[in-house]
Amino acid sequence: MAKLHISTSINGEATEFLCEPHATLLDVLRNDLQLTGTKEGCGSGDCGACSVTVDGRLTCACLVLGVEAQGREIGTIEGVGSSDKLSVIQEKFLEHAALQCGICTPGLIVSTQALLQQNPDPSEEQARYFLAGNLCRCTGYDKIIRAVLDAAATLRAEQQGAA
Amino acid sequence: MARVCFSSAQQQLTGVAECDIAAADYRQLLGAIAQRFPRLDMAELQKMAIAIDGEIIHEPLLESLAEHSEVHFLHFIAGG
Amino acid sequence: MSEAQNFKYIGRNTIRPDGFDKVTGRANYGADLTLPGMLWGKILRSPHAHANIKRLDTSKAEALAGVHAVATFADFSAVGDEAIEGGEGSSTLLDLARNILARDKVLYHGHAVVAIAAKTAAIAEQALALVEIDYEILTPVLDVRTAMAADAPLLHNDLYTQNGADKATTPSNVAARHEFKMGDVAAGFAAAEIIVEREFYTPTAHQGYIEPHACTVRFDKDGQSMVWCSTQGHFDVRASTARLLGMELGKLKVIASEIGGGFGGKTTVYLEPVALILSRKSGRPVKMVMNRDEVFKATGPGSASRSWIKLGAKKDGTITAMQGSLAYEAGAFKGSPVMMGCMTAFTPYAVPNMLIEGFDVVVNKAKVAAYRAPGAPQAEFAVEMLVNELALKLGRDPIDLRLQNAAKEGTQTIYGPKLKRVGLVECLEAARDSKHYQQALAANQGRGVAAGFWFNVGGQSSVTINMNPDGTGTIVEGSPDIGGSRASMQMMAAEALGIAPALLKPIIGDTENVAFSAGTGGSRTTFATGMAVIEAAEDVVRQMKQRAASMWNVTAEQVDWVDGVAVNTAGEDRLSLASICAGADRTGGQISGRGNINARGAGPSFAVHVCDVAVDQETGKVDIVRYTAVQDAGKAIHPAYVEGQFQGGAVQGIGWALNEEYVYGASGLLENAGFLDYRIPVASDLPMIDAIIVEVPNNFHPYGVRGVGESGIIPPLAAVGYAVENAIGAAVTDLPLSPPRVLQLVQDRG
Amino acid sequence: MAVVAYNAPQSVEEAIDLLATLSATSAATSAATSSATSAATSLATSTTRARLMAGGTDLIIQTKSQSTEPVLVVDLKHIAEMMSCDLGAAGLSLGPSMCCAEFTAQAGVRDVYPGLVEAADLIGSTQVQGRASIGGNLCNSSPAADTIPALIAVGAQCLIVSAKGERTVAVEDFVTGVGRNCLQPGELLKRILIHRPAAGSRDAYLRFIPRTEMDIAVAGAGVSVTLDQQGICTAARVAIGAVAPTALLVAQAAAALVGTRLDEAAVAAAGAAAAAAASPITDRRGTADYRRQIVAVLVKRATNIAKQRAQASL
Repeated sequence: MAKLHISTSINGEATEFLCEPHATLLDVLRNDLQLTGTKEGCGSGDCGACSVTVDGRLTCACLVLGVEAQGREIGTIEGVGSSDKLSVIQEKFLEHAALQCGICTPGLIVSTQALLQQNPDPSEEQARYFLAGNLCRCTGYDKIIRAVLDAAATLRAEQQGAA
Repeated sequence: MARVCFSSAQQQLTGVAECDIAAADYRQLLGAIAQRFPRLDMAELQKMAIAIDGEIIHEPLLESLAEHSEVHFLHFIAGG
Repeated sequence: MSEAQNFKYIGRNTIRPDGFDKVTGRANYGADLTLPGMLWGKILRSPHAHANIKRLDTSKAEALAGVHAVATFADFSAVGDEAIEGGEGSSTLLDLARNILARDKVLYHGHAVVAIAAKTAAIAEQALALVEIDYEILTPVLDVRTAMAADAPLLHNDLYTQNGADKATTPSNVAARHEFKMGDVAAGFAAAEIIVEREFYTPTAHQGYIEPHACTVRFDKDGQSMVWCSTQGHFDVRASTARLLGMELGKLKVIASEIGGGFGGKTTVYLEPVALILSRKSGRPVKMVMNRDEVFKATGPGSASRSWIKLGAKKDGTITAMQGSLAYEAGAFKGSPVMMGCMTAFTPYAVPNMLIEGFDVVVNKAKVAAYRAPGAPQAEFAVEMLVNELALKLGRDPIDLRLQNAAKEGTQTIYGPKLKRVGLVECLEAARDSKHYQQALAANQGRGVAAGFWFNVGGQSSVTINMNPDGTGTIVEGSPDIGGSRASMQMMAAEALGIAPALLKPIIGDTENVAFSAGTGGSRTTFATGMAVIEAAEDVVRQMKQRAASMWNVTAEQVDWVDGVAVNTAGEDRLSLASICAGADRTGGQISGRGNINARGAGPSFAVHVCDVAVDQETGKVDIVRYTAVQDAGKAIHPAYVEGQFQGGAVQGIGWALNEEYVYGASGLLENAGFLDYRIPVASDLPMIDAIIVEVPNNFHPYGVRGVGESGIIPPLAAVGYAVENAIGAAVTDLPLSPPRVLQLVQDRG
Repeated sequence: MAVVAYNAPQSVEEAIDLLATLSATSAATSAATSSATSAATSLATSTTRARLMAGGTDLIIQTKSQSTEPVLVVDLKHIAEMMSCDLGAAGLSLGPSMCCAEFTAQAGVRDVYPGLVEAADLIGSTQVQGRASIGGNLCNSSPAADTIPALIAVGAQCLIVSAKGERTVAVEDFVTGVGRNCLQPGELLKRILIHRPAAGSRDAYLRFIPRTEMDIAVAGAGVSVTLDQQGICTAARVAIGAVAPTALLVAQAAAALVGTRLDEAAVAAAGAAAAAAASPITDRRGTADYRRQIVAVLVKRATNIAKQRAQASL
């Protein structure tokens, strides 16, 4: 099987890789690019641990072929926050103890970021439904939802402060 | 005298639910039990945890017993 | 310890020290390690539930370009039938070997048969397709009733029922019968004025951790071999792997990666020994990662159970007798947690007459593993359902009835000792007084209350605290951090040392840089490893005092330690911990404290849950409307993570009660091996889970800790189950309460 | 099934050209290539099967299964025409590869086709909706597909193209069996076309799943009703899913509604008719008996929702 040469952008950085046509974006991120913050929980789009954005739209990296990254903008957990400062969402997850084992956390943070970009003021129900594709087996979701709603409120306050 | 209480399975072999044994520590206790209840599988017994007055101890080898201690042999519990 | 301890750090919600790594994706889990020259290992699994292996030929697979090694049971041929120490699932090394690579028989759908290591995962998978196996298909045995029948097909020709001290002479599928009794149940029932009894069923349920099992290993012929894996106990991985491969412990380093959930399911080995065999044969590092299908088919689950329970009480509510018979599925090899079921079922109650028996039964399903309070949820579900029925029939409030019969300090347990101080009464009172319990139900709603008891365990833990010249320190512990325990260790060490938690960095040592520690399980980590941390910190303090004394030319006894500062009681001198560390080179070298213990005195953590449901009577769908989890933590070191344990346990239990179950076809094939059809709760299924922390200290722990990881999964089965019963007015016997089952109950009610 | 090659045509013409070449290659086991498709066909062997990929949420999982049949993935997301959505006075013309998340956010569609939007909103998680498309859901042709009953309820038509030209097929006739549809080799679903409903006409879709999210429908029901000024139902379409090898348009259920005020008895009769038309199976997601009962409940409830919407649109 010939590998294909793909030029893409990952977390804003121009990136090239070679990949076989069958490889998923998740395989490429984890095994070829060593971006292991994106986790594999099921490989079938049922757990959300591999949540990434493709051209800004939230999806599961296990449901995207690596070759499809050609010319796209890929966003992963490694691109959330900056090297010296956590994002508000990350901070709130820590403050609210919204993680226990932490395996679902990168996916949840990527998804929460997508949620708050789309809906800066989600209700509890909206947050729960938006994040229903991110399975967490440790927390019972309570503290995750609290962290998400608090992050939303904080970001809105920051936005107002800036305006 | 320590009061030793036996489980249902142990009672099949000891014939008694409990007995008083003069022992100052765990090792003396085991020796006395072995003498008194020869049918008990001592190797199995030594693998068990014990509870002395309600305090569960996994490795009782060096434990001492108080004058009226109540002793139970328990299966090792690990949990998940 | 007195209840009125004034803590400086304990009880605060600090930011967990590993938090940054976990919210940025930097934390490395089981599948995240790559080694140069690494091969990928894949496993060929049985397509049948029960079959003899008549012929196994791997030659074509071995001949495929890119294939480096093949492993089968033959690689375990030297393994003997010796018992594996520890744990309630009485297992043998041979059973363990046969579970991770089938010998002459496959015993469940997904049972591993052959492992292959190849240059890429794709080549390894191609090679698996080239393995030739002739199976002779046998009739599968899929539930305890079938398995216990006299004419049942046998899984093992050499399995004889152990019944107390007796052993049967003809083989069967019943590995063991256990019995616990106290008092005289016949007399107890004779004295009863009301008797309730029922049979119950709980399905096979999986722990459902999000991270699949994974490891990367390197076998070095001359030196140190290495296993990197996701496990709850890396010392246990070392022990079983070394024994299976005939290695010395000192030649096998096991590194615990970050662990993406376990709930008991990662207390045993599946991949590690196989990967090490492949590495030994190929001379290359090998990585193995299960996919989700494999996780469901061949790891974990918790036992399915059938139970019969009978309770007798007087009209005034005094329970006079409790009796039960439990049969638990062990899966393909003996070792279900049915004994734990027997020991826990009645323990929330102070009742003089009790009798319970339990059967450990093998069936053609994956070998069960520990699952959060193993054995307890199934048995206590049955008992709690009937206690609620009793309350209904007596016209009593269910919490009130429980308070009347609650186990407390001095209550005789069925498993032996009398209880020390416990917090069941306090939990019941907190539940009764909660806003939730005061709130009235709406139409179509029902409420359930249930209690739960789990022992909690102690055991071995080892900790070293290494101080640095600037007064910071590293806490090296041997307990994998599965839910934020580093934060608790940091706080307990900080409390004992009298310095800020952030100055201390907790790390999980591998099997070479910290002494033996039992696994993270049994709700033991904050309790037992916490005690080791405190002991190590006290060792540091003792040395700090000595160093200060030597500087001041006084005796160590003349030095006090106050808030991280050495105080000369014979003068005005003060030396902070940081300054003692800074000068340690001149007073005998840097300071390390050590706490290697076998912790005793674990204290039970009782839980009481209240659940309100709404039932759609046209579809049978159950919604959780409100939920409160109350539990005795002893002392909550980090309250937010303690609440998290309550909430997480509650939701796992809700899943078990409502929708989670293994679905098998008639031929014994598992039909729902994935998160799509094995339905664990998702965020939108749930309300907030109110957590109420009760603190009745465990006096055997310096800070009063009991451990909180497990009790919380016990009450939900009956809290949800009875809430549904209450809502629909029909008796609930079987879980899960999936919509078709609930609709059936509604329709049968008429 | 293993993906051995990938091609992303930029236009419908290019895609048709590619498919024509591949079906010819497949039939004649020749190595004919055209300039546009040389890259794809040179990678593909004579046994390679082309699989059209819209969102890929079904296809990529299917390609992970053990079978080693080589597959050329033809990615239809680079064709602008297949990614667009036009809502006009005449109705909706939908590019089948547009992802559900984008479709449900299109201005106006929720007002006009609330049931179809509901169905598109139900496919998988937020993540899955970021990939999955209505066309993909339709062409995957699962009996449990959520959008198919919803599309049937609103009378959607499939515009199919090939090198031979175009043809139009009603959605209820498009799916021919479990995982099968009427697309011939070389054909492509180009657009999904739906007439604009008149005032007094609206749709609803409901499905039943054991959880609140992340499940495959145990049963589904799409209903569209038209009310006159007096509140009499003058037309109705009732489609049910996951209770037969294909989604069914149940004429008897519609007949039970037409001419009534959609009162309780009429709605119950429609539900009963739907249950009678169903031929469900028992599997891990539900028993046949349960599915039959549930589909009646769903038809009843969806009809009531559609009725309210229709009244509001008058």
